[in-house]
Amino acid sequence: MEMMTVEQAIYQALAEEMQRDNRVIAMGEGIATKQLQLVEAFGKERVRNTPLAEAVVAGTAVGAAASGLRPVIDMLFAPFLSYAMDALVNSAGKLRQISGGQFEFPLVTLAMTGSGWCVGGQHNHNLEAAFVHMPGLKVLMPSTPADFKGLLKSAIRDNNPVLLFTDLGLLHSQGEVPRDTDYLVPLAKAAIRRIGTDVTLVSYAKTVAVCELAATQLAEQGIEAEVIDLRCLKPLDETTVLASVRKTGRLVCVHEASGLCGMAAELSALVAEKAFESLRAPVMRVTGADATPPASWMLEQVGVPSVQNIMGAVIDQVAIKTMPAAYRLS
Amino acid sequence: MEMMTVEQAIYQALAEEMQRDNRVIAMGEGIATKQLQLVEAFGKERVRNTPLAEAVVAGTAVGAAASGLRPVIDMLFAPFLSYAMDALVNSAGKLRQISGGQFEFPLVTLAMTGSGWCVGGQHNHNLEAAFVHMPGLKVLMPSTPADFKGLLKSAIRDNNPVLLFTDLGLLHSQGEVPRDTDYLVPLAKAAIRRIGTDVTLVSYAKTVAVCELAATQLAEQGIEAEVIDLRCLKPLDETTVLASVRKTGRLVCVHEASGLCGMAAELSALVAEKAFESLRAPVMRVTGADATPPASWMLEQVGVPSVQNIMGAVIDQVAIKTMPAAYRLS
Amino acid sequence: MHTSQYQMAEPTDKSLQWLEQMQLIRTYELHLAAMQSKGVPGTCTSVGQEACAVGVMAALDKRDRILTNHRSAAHLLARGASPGRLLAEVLGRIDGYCGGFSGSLHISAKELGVILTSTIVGGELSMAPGVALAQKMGQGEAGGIVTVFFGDGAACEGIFHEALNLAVQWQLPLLFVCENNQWQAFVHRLETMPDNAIINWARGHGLMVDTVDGNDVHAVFESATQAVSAIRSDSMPRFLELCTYRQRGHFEPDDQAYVDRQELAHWLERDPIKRLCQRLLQQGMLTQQSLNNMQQAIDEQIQAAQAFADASPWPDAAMLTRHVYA
Amino acid sequence: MHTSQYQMAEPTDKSLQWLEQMQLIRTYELHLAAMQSKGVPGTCTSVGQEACAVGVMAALDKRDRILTNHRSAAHLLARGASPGRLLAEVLGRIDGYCGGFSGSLHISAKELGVILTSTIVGGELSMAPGVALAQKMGQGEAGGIVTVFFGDGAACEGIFHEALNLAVQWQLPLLFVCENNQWQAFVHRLETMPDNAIINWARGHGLMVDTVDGNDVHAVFESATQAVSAIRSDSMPRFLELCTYRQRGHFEPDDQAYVDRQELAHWLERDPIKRLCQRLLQQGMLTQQSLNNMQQAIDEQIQAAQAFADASPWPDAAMLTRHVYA
Ligand SMILES: Cc1ncc(C[n+]2csc(CCOP(=O)(O)OP(=O)(O)O)c2C)c(N)n1
Ligand SMILES: Cc1ncc(C[n+]2csc(CCOP(=O)(O)OP(=O)(O)O)c2C)c(N)n1
Ligand SMILES: [Mg+2]
Ligand SMILES: [Mg+2]
Repeated sequence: MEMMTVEQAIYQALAEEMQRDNRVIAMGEGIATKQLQLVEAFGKERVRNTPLAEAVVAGTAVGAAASGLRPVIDMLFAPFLSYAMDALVNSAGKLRQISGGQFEFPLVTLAMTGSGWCVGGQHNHNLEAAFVHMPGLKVLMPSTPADFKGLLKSAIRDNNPVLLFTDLGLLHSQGEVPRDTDYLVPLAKAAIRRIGTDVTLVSYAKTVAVCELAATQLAEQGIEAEVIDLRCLKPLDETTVLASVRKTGRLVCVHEASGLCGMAAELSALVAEKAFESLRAPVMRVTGADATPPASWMLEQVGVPSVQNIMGAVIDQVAIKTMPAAYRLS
Repeated sequence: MEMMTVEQAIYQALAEEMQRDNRVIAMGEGIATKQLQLVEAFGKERVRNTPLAEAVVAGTAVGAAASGLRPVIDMLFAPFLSYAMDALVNSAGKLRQISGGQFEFPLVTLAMTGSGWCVGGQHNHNLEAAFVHMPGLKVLMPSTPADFKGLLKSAIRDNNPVLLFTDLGLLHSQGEVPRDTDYLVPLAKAAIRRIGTDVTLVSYAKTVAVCELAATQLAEQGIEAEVIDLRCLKPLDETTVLASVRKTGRLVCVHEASGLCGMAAELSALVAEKAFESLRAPVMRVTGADATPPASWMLEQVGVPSVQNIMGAVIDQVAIKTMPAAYRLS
Repeated sequence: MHTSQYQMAEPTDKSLQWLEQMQLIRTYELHLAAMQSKGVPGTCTSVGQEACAVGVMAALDKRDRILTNHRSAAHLLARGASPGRLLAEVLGRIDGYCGGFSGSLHISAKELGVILTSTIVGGELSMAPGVALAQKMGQGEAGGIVTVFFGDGAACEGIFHEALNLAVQWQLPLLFVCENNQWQAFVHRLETMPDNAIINWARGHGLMVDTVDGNDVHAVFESATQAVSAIRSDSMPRFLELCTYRQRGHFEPDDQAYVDRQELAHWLERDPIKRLCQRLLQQGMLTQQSLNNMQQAIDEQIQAAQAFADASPWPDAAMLTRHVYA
Repeated sequence: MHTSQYQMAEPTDKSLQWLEQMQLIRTYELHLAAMQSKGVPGTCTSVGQEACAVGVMAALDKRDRILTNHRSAAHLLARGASPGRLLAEVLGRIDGYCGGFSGSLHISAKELGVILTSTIVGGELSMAPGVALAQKMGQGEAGGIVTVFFGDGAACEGIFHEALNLAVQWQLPLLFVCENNQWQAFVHRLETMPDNAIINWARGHGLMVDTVDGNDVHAVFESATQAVSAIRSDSMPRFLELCTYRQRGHFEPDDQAYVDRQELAHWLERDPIKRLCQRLLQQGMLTQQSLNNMQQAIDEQIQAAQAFADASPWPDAAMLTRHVYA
């Protein structure tokens, strides 16, 4: 184990995979300037600065992936993906199926998002759910340096297009990371961060820690919250979520992205379909507003899920006395 | 009233609004070729063919909207919006809030999508939920010629960016349309297409008719389904949906788009949050697969929600005997 | 405008083979257009543009890879695709090149080197540099190059410039082939760009460019051969504009009501097959009889192809979610 | 390279006024950079590019509208923005031009005609033709034109070409101003495009173009004035490339470790403020004393601005969902 930041874990994973497999290449606006150690180790052919042209950078990655390379592209901030949508959604996500399985797209797209840097809504926009909605893609949004390393390595070895979103607020956060160059965290496997019996909190990225804090304070009030860190939003680890809700009977979904058609909606619908009979209370969502993320520090602070919001939702749930109709009927 | 197709209703609405307000302009690849009557009535300055350059066409509409015009742009097929994401999402959707309210964006974007034409996944991709997830936009997806007319007219008069999706399967379908040049269907108001007491079917676009068929057949089995046509997906008419579910106690959400983080997920989550106590059974989703829409006629047919799927979901729901945990607790 | 200096230097068999390919393409496309009335899904035909496909493909090797777009049948057939498997694909049957999932608009045939076809205008341009990069980095067959076909409309998309700039900057072995057929769906080229825009735009990127009579298969072959061998030797991209004409509508069925009759007549005069036939007849390489025989064989081939496609089963419902992931 | 022929023809007061504006911009930017250590959010400064903003703005009227990007402070200040309101915006306070919602990266000030600022590189280019179209169709002030500022990096985005082509095709009263400051965040221009690429690309679109020494305010003014009056008279777009240099890092704080010291030194020699001062001192239009006085007044203005911004309240939480819809 080694202490490092999320940023360091990302580049350690990338360096290890580039070492292991010379088909792995890295491209991005400034990646060869900022990651000099990669350039030194692997040369300018495999670590490429690009023009400001996200559409062709992503498209090039798609074409290269289908042709035997394994590109990792750094798209900087998530809203810049708006220029890369055709390449990612229409090409990488669809052309395997459209071609009847003729191509594979081993391609990883990195992008940053989230509050904490006061950069405003054209740099900070949590778009993960929009990509979860698109066919053929996988979507990661880890919360710890170790997971960033292990998931990114798995993503690079995966033969499908994977998006990995880095929550800005986590970029410089520290944690223990295994030194193992084969340390892989499997895709589609959630992590239970805290075991509890009364309510399940499901989250990912920066707000996992907020849920853990809320859980600690709830424990003081005698409410034991289970905290699940999805890490991988697609494919979704339904098993872990459903097992927890079947145990606790209550679900609160937490994320910074807008709620409308977001991951929390998906989780709520999943549980309503598959674990309805376990529910003791309405599923609640604690999410960002259906609005543009603000730059102002003060607004950024109040706009994201807080310990108070989460606790409030849980306490409301636990207090609910209304009997569902299913009871009245029986 | 006048019988006309959805396509005719769209262009009648556009013509009436262009007549009424000379700030309304229309742009698109081929619109001036195909809608000769518009060119004749309003001239080539207001009805513009564009180069194949969706990014700048949408951006131009955004810039023009902020500067006093009221553009309507025809982007042809929904997947082509992938080139217009920056203009629509980062500019039209966000710049009002980012600027502290300095600008308005009265702008309508037309796009077609949906099965029925065997055009495959790069022409047929139901993207409405992705736009519902984005701040500052409004999203329409009507099912009848009258609604196309009335909603498009409202959209053109609205001071916000509105996307109107036309389900390909409806383009040539006929219906009665009011002649009134002030016939407006309000945004954010769902339509109840059939009244029922046992289950609520919520849908929009082409699958509304499928729900109505299913409801007819369910009635023969003694199950009275209420059918709600959302028409406007954002802002969502929560009141109508919740009132219906509070009455029926059961909800089945139906759409052709993928389920993951789709509108059905949002509706399920909404009801789980706000009408949980009314639910007699799990909320069910009948949606397209998390996969690329196929071109093959046969696959297209089996890939979309059918009367059988919908009836199956309802019958399963009605049959459910498992008591929710809330019952066991009390 | 580069006009062919070709007189008699070409070996007979090549010219005849090209004629046969062009006839096959035309016959296939007209067959599909005629099938519209029988409920076959609409298609974008390449009638009038056969010389572009055949001339460029003749300059390429088996080891080369090709990207194309919605108007791909000519490219596929010129590359040796089976008309039966193409028709099966258009009809959505399992024996199609993509198992029926693609339909006509985005047919790839990896076995023929025709890969990553996209019907998003400009999609092929976005991916082509990546294929060429993989080639350059040792992933393709040794010495191979990459060719991307696209239209004059695609040249209006920003991705055109992004791809050109990247190819130049990264010195990619990539041949850009713009089939300027004067039309961009329902809009004429002159309504969307200045005259000569495409070649001027390409030139602005500082690579070697050529404008060629796209209705003269020999001219196309000659220019493409030069470009291809230059790319093979220095791994730098090249750009060809092939001036041609879309003789039928954008997407069948299409009444072409919006098409200027004079312009159409002008281009029909310059029909690539007619011109090639005339040349070969004049030169005595072809007789009316051998031409008739050729056409008859092709007609039979298309009939057989249709029978093959009709006999091919529909895909199973399970295909809806097959191949979502690798 | 267009070098200014300006000798003494300009009225004294204009040159001095420009100097003052350039000094104000620089002082404001250096103040912000210094504030980094005090926790002020990072910014993209325009240090070294002051002559571009001041020279072009001097050629424009109040009725004209301007679009800009992430590096906008110079444009805003040259257009008369209040340093206090700008600082308040950067600090996220309600007296900022956007009520604190924007922060530094996308400040619009409609009252000054600076509209639709986007920090998505190329976003301003996508919207500018629409503003110009509205102008042309009678929605702006009579006779007004539109100017869009963007960087050399933005010229690599496809939208650059789409915007140029549309402006040419639709004959829009739009002035494209590319501030080629040699850098695209952490990548040097020469790593992403051929030398002279920008002007060649623009020329390919067939509009009138000029390349100007962007560190010479008189040269910029002269060229911009010509372009603006031409646009006013024929409503056709024009293109200017202003060659300049980003003297500080991309986004404060930035140690510029990746910057070639010789290149930086070369451009510091050609600093636009230094050159203007020298010229004015030589010509006797300025004395060291008056320069000191000017600087002192500006320092006081910035101090007052900071005090104003500090005193401005934080926005209320309700603003999170205000202005989502009109
Ligand atoms: C991004 C995008 N916009 C629009 C379309 C609809 N469309 C399909 S082909 C076509 C015309 C393309 O013109 P060109 O590139 O010249 O190719 P051609 O059809 O003439 O071969 C259009 C507008 C599309 N498929 N993709
Ligand atoms: C689409 C997009 N890609 C990347 C960025 C990140 N970014 C912000 S400014 C910048 C450099 C832009 O270079 P240029 O256009 O030359 O403007 P300059 O910063 O030099 O003024 C980059 C890469 C962005 N904001 N938007
Ligand atoms: Mg064309
Ligand atoms: Mg720059």
